Amino acid sequence: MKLWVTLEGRDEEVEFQTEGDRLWLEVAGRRLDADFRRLPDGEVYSLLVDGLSYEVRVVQERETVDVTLRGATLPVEVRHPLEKLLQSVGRGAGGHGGETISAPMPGLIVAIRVRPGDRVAAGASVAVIEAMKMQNELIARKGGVVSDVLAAERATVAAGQPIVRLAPEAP
Amino acid sequence: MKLWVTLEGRDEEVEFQTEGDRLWLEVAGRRLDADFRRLPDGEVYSLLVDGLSYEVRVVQERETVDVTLRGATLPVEVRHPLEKLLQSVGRGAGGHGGETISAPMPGLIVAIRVRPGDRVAAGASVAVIEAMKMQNELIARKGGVVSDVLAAERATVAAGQPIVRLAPEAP
Amino acid sequence: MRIIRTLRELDITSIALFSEPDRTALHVLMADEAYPIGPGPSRESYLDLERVIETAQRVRADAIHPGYGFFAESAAFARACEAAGIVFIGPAPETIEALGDKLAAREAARAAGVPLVPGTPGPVDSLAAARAAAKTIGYPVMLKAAAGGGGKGMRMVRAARQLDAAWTLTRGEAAAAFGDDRMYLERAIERPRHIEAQILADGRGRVVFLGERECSVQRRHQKLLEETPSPLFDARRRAAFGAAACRIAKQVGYRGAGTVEFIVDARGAFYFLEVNTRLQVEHPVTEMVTGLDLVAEQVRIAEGRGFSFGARPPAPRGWAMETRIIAEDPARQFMPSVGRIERVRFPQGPGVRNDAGVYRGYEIPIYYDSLLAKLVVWGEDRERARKRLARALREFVLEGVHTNIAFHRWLVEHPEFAAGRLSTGFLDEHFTAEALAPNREATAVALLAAALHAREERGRVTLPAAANGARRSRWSTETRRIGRPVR
Amino acid sequence: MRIIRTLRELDITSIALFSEPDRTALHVLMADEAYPIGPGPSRESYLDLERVIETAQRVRADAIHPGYGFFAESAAFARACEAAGIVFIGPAPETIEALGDKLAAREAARAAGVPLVPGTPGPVDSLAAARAAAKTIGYPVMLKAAAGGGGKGMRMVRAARQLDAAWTLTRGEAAAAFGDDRMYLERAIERPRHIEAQILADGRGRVVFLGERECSVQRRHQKLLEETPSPLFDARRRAAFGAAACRIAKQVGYRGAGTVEFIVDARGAFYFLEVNTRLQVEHPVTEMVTGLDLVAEQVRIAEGRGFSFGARPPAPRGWAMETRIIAEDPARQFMPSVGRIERVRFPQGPGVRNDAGVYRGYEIPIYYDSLLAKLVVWGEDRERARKRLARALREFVLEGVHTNIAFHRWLVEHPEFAAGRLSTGFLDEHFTAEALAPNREATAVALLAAALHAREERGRVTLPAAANGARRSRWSTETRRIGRPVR
Repeated sequence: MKLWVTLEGRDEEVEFQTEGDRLWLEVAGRRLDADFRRLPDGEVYSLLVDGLSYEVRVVQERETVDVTLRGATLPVEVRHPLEKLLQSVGRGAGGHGGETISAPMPGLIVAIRVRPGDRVAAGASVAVIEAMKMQNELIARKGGVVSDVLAAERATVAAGQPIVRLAPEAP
Repeated sequence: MKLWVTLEGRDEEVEFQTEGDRLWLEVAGRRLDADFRRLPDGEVYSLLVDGLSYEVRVVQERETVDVTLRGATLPVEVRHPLEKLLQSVGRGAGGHGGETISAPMPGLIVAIRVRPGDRVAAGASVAVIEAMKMQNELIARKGGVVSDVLAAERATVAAGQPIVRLAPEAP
Repeated sequence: MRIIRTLRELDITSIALFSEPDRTALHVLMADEAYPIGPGPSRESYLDLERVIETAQRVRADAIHPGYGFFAESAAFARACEAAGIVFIGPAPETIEALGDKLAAREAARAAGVPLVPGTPGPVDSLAAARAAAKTIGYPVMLKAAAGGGGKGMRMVRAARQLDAAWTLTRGEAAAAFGDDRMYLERAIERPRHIEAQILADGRGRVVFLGERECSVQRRHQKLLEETPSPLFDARRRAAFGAAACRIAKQVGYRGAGTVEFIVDARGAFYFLEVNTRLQVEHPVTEMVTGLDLVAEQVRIAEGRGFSFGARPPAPRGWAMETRIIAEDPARQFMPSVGRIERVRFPQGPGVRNDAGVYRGYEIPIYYDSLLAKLVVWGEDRERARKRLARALREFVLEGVHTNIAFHRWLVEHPEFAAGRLSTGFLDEHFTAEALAPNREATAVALLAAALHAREERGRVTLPAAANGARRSRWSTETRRIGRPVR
Repeated sequence: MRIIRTLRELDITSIALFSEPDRTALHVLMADEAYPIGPGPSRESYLDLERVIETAQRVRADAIHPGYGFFAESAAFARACEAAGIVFIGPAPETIEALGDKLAAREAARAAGVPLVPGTPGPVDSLAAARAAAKTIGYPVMLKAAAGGGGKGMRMVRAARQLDAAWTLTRGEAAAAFGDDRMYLERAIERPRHIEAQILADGRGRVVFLGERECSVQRRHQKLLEETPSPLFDARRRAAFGAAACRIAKQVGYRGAGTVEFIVDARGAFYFLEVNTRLQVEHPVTEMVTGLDLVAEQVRIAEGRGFSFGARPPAPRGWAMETRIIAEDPARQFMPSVGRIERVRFPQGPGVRNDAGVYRGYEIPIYYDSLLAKLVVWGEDRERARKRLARALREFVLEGVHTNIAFHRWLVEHPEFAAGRLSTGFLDEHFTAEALAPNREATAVALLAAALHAREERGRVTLPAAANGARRSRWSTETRRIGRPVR
């Protein structure tokens, strides 16, 4: 699996494989071999990277993943190569790219109405969020093809957190 | 609301009311006034009982509620007056009473097929439990009218934990 | 909490008063009894004098320990307690009043023969008078506008030849800024250190000195790390320092625990600043080396039972340091951080004391300060205490909000800190946000964790997420309007 | 963990070896490096000598600290380390071997002039000989079958007139039970106490005594609470005790930290039992009063650098107590409790050290012992230490499994414990499960909480629980057969 990560303003392509509890990662020509376990105490992993022991907490924030390691928090942006591509196309074509539908407020996702690959018309609802005891439909402005569903049902999301990404329909 | 509680082998009738964060309880002629808050740290309540501060953890075990208070755990049995009645009828009539359908193994309740008041035929399924990657139907042996649904969908249950109680159908 | 612990060891019932948002605070959970005194804002609860006293009377409190903040240095509160027949655990109201007035406090110090920063007694009215005064005080001097404050309207003058120009300049600035060009002079303390004396007075004339605390590492007058003893003092200097602090306390007839603060120059000369008539946040370092429980001593004194020790206090042993763990983000100008504590695992092992006010799931109220924990360590000597502190900071897990843990790690590993070369300008001199930039190893591990997380999350959301349930009325996300209520 | 903390303070890289179920144990999370050495059962991992040594060599370990268990007292392991060029942090293999043999250890004690429980050197062959021996030893005596053990085949004889009957009886029983009627005599120690000496030997002939630990409160030979100093000893007795322990260590050329165990009678007379050639679980009480880090001393000695202190060790200060927090249910015959730790909040504040091996969410492996935490407190004197321990136990939150916290609370509040009247029979004499029965107040609060919970739960489950999804094949719950796999 390939991913693009951005940390401290630098883009890196990361290639990784997992098998059970083991993970291999290649980044900037360096190869890391890790044993990982999710601890039952939250979104926390124990990593043994070539024998070195790390405990990291990983929290999804709006556009980034916040990684807390030894008392310091590093925001990392992670994208699929496809998204990366779409983003550069989008940039090149002056906003002609996809659409990201984000949570307008902190709340609970009570329904996701689409799945990846679905075609969505402009004005259609893609998800329902509940906050302060009210339910709200999240609407696609331009429409397109669902490239990513970024939140699960029953997930609590922060204001501005992306919920569904749409790619432009193929011409 | 009235409840029957059994602690250390002694039965007590408890009457209580709640209003927001306040709770009034009458037990054995004694009246307690408490302010309660559920702490975000598990199934834990902070109680201020007439000003005295207690922190209690409450966990549903098979037939009892385990209350942990200052490092000691007390098992308490709690029943509705109806159940209490049914139980004594059942005892009186030599097992002619209701039926309790319990979890045969620890697992996850993936479906509850009945709701209180439903009539259930002998041999019908009342719930589905998943354990060790297998799904199992929980079957009513004698049938009856659902008096209590004691577990929620997606709940993890222990072996022997009662899931559904049936009262005998009115003659 | 600190106080509840001691009261429990003394078999005294502890009663906490709390504001609405503090209902689930640790001191409410831990107290024997707890009673509400109003909503979040301090002035409607903790600083509502009448309500606090009325509640204390209603619940039949015998005494009140005012803690570190709020009414801890309020003469009016001490007086109200007295009037209500409740013991105030602290000095007499008159003492609090006298020491709360800076000028009166300076007067007391002068009368007790304790040095103040040398300077002109009042404004000087001519350049010639300024020259003479500067010569008496000794260069470098600070030229200060009488109306100035907060770092404005002052200039350091290193040598006599700079005085003329500085006089004209600073006076002009003062006239423009404050409409008042009166100037006075004070000796400039270069690389000043903040060192304070812990004293204990039994209220019957006995005053003892329990060692000094060096609190020089500060950010905007907020202490960050405190230690005892001070790496600057030798035995002779310490004795003189302690004697001076005790003289002030005797001068004002002090009772209870108190702190006398001094500014100290690089050679160890000390000058009186002020007296804090309460227990300080940093008192545990003194407890670590003396073995005393200062809250227990306060209670004994309030009960009229004097000190727990005989002729002299226990001799201090070893070295102690305290760091304040605060909800703030050192990478973003130490901006306060709010939120929920998602995970804690506090340091343990030999020589470590961690007094935390938070627990997992605790939501930090927006109303009060953001001190999460006090991490205190003890070691046989300064270097071993420092190493232990570094170890404990590495072990410290407190997640959900930003904290200054990584900052403290940087601080205790800094060679100048390790060498004990401290001053209140330590951070200005040595700290930049880049100091906390992740190293290559941390970066690689962060990427790995982020990629792993992305994989797990993707795995979850690409499962068929069925669209179940009936459609509800629509609202555009852009207008951010709120839909109909949930049943 | 205890060891990792010290190594980190010494800037030494810590490497943990772990078995499969310990992958998420705290020592693996906290170590600098960690490597697997096999599955759960100890003999396939922690006790697989070859694999441990091979792994240590592969990861280039310079030294191995064996901890408290497993190979800590294995001469074979110490020898294997030596052969692999790895430093074993402990005594020489020959010393471990010599002291592991009970008879050889007793011989060493005798040679060092250290008292053993007085008795006949071997079996006595007649009633007349028994009478003579009993007279020499002094009543009360224990009449013991040579082939007996585990409390069987022995009888206490309080006075000479009882000896004849006891001789006949016990001999008959022994013949019946063991087919061997040889008998010997030993002085009966009434209300025996278990007191041990912490020693430290630099391996170059210097041996120091770091104070005694009283470990009399036990349940089935499992220590539950330890303290230092012993409430039984005065200065003179302590000096004699320490000197005896040091003589044994010198006799065998001891190196490193060790514990000499004694049985002590109510008047303070002490008799050698055995030597533990490792650090004990209860070593922190010694650290609390001396300020020393015993693991750091072990490392120094292993490096050939001798003690951290000069001519004599630091004089002990104050009093320390340790309780072992164990996953067991005191209300049900101390049955071990397994499960997941659901909530923790450890005691803090002055004079408290809590070394826990668990964290929230941690699943206790079924393979190893059930020690969850060691709670250690320090106080200026015994009474203050005891009060502090009571306070810390009250503050201790550890939920999800049954623990002996409530038992320890009972123990430290017991008047006989408070008076320091201890013996290894303390629990038999004073403890009954009813001692932990909830009082009226706890009962009322438990009812209230249960009712509250029931209300919240009912509220949840009586909401319409829709029956969604297609039906699947049925299986009777009574046959307990397993249905088809989930997709």
